[in-house]
Amino acid sequence: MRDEDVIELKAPELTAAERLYLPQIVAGFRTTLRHMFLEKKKRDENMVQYPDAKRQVRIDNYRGVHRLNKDPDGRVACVACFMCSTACPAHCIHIEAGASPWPDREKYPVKFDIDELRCIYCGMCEEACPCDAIELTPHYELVARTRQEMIFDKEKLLHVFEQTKHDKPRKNPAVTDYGLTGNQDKAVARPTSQTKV
Amino acid sequence: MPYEQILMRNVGVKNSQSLKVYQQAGGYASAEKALKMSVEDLVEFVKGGNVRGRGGAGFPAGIKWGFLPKERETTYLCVNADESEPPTFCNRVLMEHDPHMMLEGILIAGYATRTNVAYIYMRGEFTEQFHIVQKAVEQAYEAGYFGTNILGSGYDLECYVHRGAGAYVCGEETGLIESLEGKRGWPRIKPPFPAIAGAFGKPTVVNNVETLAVLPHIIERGLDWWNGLGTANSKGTKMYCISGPVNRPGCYEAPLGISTRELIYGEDFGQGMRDGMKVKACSPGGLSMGFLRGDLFPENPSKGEVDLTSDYDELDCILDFDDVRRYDLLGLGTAAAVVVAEDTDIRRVLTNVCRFYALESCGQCTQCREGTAWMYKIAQRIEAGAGRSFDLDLIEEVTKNMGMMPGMSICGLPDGAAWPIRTLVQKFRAEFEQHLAAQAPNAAAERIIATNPAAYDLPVLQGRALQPSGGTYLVPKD
Amino acid sequence: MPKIIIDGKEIECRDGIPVLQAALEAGWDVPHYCYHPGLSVVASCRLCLMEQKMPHPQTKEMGWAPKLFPSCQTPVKDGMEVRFHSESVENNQKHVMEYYLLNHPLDCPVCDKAGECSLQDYSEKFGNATSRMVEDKHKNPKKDIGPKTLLYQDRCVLCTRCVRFADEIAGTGELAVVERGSRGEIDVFPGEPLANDLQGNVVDLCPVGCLLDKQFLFRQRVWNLQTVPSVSPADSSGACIWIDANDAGVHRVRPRFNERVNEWWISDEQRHGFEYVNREDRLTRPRIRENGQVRGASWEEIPAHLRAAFAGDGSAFVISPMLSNEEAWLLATFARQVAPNAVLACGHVPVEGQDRSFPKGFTIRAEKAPNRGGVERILAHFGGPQMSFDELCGQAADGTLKAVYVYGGYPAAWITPAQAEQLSRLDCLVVHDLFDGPLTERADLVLPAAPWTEREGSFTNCDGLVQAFERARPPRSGIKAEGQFFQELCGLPGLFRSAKIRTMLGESIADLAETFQPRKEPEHAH
Amino acid sequence: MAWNVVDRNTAGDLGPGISDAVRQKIRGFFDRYPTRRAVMLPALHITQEALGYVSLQAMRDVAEELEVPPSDVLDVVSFYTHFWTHPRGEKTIMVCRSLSCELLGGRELVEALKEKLGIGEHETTPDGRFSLMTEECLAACDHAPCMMINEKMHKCVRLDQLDQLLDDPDNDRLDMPRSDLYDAPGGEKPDYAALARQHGHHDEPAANAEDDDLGYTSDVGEMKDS
Repeated sequence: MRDEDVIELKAPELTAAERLYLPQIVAGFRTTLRHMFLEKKKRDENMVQYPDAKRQVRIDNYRGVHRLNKDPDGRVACVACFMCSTACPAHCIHIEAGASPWPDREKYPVKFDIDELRCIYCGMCEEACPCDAIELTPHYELVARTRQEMIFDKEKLLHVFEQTKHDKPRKNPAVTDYGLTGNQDKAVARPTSQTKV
Repeated sequence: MPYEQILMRNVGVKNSQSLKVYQQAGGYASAEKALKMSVEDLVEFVKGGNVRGRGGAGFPAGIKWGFLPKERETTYLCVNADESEPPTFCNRVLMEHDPHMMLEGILIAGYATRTNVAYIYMRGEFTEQFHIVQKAVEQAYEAGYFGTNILGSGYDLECYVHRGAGAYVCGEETGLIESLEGKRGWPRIKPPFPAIAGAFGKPTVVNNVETLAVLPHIIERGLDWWNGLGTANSKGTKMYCISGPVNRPGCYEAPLGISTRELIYGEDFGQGMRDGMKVKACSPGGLSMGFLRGDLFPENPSKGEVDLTSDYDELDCILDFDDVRRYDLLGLGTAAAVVVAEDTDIRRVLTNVCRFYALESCGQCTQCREGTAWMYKIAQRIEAGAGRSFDLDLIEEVTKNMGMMPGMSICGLPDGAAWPIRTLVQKFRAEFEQHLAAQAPNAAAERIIATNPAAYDLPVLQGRALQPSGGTYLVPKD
Repeated sequence: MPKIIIDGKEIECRDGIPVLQAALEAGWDVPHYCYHPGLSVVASCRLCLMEQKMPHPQTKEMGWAPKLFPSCQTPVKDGMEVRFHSESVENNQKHVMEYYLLNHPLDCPVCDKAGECSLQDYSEKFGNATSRMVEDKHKNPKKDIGPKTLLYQDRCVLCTRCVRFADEIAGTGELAVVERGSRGEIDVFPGEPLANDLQGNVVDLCPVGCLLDKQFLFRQRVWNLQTVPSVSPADSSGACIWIDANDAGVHRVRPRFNERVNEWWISDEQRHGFEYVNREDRLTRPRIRENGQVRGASWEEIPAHLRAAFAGDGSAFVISPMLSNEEAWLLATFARQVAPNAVLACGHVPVEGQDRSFPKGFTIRAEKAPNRGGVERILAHFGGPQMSFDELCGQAADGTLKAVYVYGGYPAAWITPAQAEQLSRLDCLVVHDLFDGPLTERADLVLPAAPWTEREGSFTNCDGLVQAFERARPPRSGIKAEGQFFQELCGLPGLFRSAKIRTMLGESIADLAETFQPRKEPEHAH
Repeated sequence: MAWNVVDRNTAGDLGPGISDAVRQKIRGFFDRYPTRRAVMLPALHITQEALGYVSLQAMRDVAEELEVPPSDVLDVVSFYTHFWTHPRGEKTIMVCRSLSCELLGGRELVEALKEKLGIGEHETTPDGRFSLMTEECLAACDHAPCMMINEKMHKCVRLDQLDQLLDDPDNDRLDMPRSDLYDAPGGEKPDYAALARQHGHHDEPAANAEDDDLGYTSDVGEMKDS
């Protein structure tokens, strides 16, 4: 760091009136107070009687609980590339990879855990996923009795997909070079010596 | 015949392959003469004749011999009879009709280079020729032209025929040496040059069949005769080949310096095109040298001046070692011309040329291995009616990177691939563009999606299928 | 030392090396695939091309030659001037990188090489983001080419490093290029798999993810690993290695350049033989036998116990060749402190067959312990009664010895039942080892040991070369690393630091004080 | 491993090996060259003459004779186009497809042959009589289009002569003194028809016979699945 980068700040000298802090308190509460006393109509419109009523969320980009998508054959679409766990700022994704049991893919997640309590729902995992296997759903009601219950494993995350796929259908990713992850022509992803060139 | 047939004097003579016929025409007299000379005198003599190699590169044979280290124990002579350059067949004619001329040349060259073992590396496709040459070698052994103490001179030379098995790249001298050593024919990096460390790590000379066949005649008739033939820098006679839809395809001997037009239309040569067609394109020196525009194009009004920027007839190109370069050709090559008639689709020519190099690339250097196969794929797509105008730019750019200058790769194959492909695309661009304009709209995009769905995601295809993309890496030189 | 000018900057370089090597050593990042200093030069990748100043053929004026030269094939010559940053050089790099990506699958997400792949790095630095090829890519099958290695032909860039390695270094020649041109592939002869004892090196040599190690396959992404320099304990050669580890354990061992021992290579047992450090059944807490009952003990009570047990006559210490110089010295110091007449014995030295040498000089040692030389040197320094381990067992059986401290630390079961039986007759048997075995069952005190990945120190190899290794992982919970424990036994304060102990040790044994540092070698597109 | 991996640890059927006479003949070439390895191409030619193709076992045998690893023989066999790694028919038709021949009908000739024989490149007819392959240039451009049947060159082949040519029993007979230097010893000859019937690659459709097929440089591709 160079000297010119350093900015020295001096505490401002306050007058007696300022030291009362009353105007600041009023200014700080202005929005709250305005809603309390003035904008009743607007308040009624915006208020939702949760949990009897629920707020509409935008399904496309609301970031609620995660799900692990399945490919058309019902297998987990994840290829265990660790991109999500690498991108995750909260370090809440734990993956163990293994050799896949299917002939057209080589790698798949043996273990895939997300600690929903550590998660900050930033959506970076979804951005990072090269095969659109991990997605955040619009479901935000997420409760459990123990911390352990809040660590979602692969089965649970796949189950979330089953539950939410009608609300938010899975995106259909393009053919990738690392195995089938969507509705593609299998010949493309399953090279043999015959389909060379 | 206005041109004296020297190398081909026995072609057409009955039993011309036999030692008897060859000897009747004065055969092996030069070898006897040469064996009486000292080695140094012989090398100097051949240097004086400026015999430029007939294999394609045109490197003077005498100078090549001069690179051999003075102190050497073993030397090998490899005869390059791996004539794989389409459409070349002059070595085949020589070996088929007059194998002893080559053998005499081997004896002279072997003596001049103090070689004791000579290998004739003959391509695998030569089957009949193999039997002829092998019989001739056996006859020569019997007559004492090979073996120990040849003609009482105290000089020993063993000569073996080694058969290849089908690889164009084995015609490159170091590829040939690798193949001779029993490996895949991957050309070697140079230095060391074969003259220093060639076959089996020993000094080696690699000479073309025709180059060797010339030697007996120079010794017989002398340097003045030889230097009196041909043009300033290109001495002697050459076996020209012409093939394609001409009236009289074949191999004809003439002094260096005839024009392409003469080769196609001359009475002694091709005798014009079949059915009076016009020439669209002509590759005058073997495929690798590049293409000339034919007389389908308008005649150049300023005769003698070469204007490569306009679409003029280029058949005036003189076939010697220098003039070809003015017409943007790589070199004289093997002086084997192939003529493309006016009714041939130029896209088909491009595909054929690209396929040849894609298939024959040895796969060692990256740009040759990947570039040739890539261009073949592009050429196929263009031929199938799914080209983009950008493809032409792309081919041009790739060829420039592959073979813009010699030395970008281990051997000359990518240069040889770049030249015909680039000259085709450059000189016949108008025709390619006509085809592109005639093809179905969006054909390119459909074809690409059909063959490679994975490519659909590429930015080039997303709404910009027919536009150039990516741009060029090569900054145009001013 | 010749001086050459690269990109206008004069550098001094070693004699007889190629320009590429000189540039890499001077800090230039020149892309290259086929070149490797340990292998012959083939100059086929055409990525390291450079411009060179040459005299003009006619005017003899020095100028940049129009053609490019492969820098891997051009030896340095005093006064030569080359450049890697020019239009034509960069053009060539861009084009060649594009060729490489034409048929290379973009399966980086599942490729184990991702993160340390030079194709990725070079593409980013020298290449272009998009491919202009829209046709189908070549597809090739994956091949199981050996018991330990997989070949993903799709990803191959045909640099032929692996083929040259098998021919030149291993001398077995299992690998070959088959077919030609763009259909070229690396392959083995069917039924003749890649199974020589150095084959793991082809995985390191491969600049892309074509050759993969089955042991490391899918195990970790490399960016999650921490790399630590170490020395292999698998044999007495002292091969330098890198240990790649993270919280989940040790995952991989790779060779570290060392011009005096292993150059760029390690053997397969050095590479793959680390798996025991991750075993779940390792000993993790001290155990003590009191009145016939075994109970867990705390580390705090052990020193006093040992002092009491070994104070008398007839005590002996077995110092294993698996221990570092520092640890051996501390243990011997402690032995002399508590019992000046105690027997010091070098532990069991496992030997398998004969030393095996490969064509270019790489040797696999028969002696499968890293530090016999160092331990013997230290024992010689301390003097006093000494005997071999076999003799010690014999004396234990006939009652001459009363208390014996045995340090094991071997990766596998090492003691014969007969020896264990002999040692079990002692009054006090202390066993410091990694795993339960015949000896720990009979021991009065069992101490859990830490493998070399969890310790630091130095080994003295079979040629007397002292080399330091660092700690890759903290000792497993419950274990006190040997250095720290022995230091406390000796009554030295503070935390164990091998360098500090090495200095102290050097005051009495000078030749063990200096460790050998191999030359720093640039990354060769590993 | 569940996903698709070609296993190279085991070999499967290696095919026939070479006879002692062939070994003897190969050894006869040793004193022509300073190294044994240089005998590779002659050895493979002789082996192919004797067996009809170069089997995996033959590659191992040749490797043993030349004192090289078998992978080096595989390397060489796959590099050159003339060596077959699976059995072929009695007569191998080699059609030129370089520019001169193509301009005068070489492409049509290949298509006609494929149709007539009902096979693709590097395949054999069910009766084991013919195998088909293409070659880049046969150096007979003055007689385009040309093709070879075994060793015999047929020049200026016209499509209407094709039937007659294929039916001619002497279509591969050379009218010249042959040298047996590269022949199998003692006229050793495989039972081509039986071999081809057994292993002929006629029943499968041409693998990826699209126009973007580079053609095989050798037929190692087929070996991959064996």
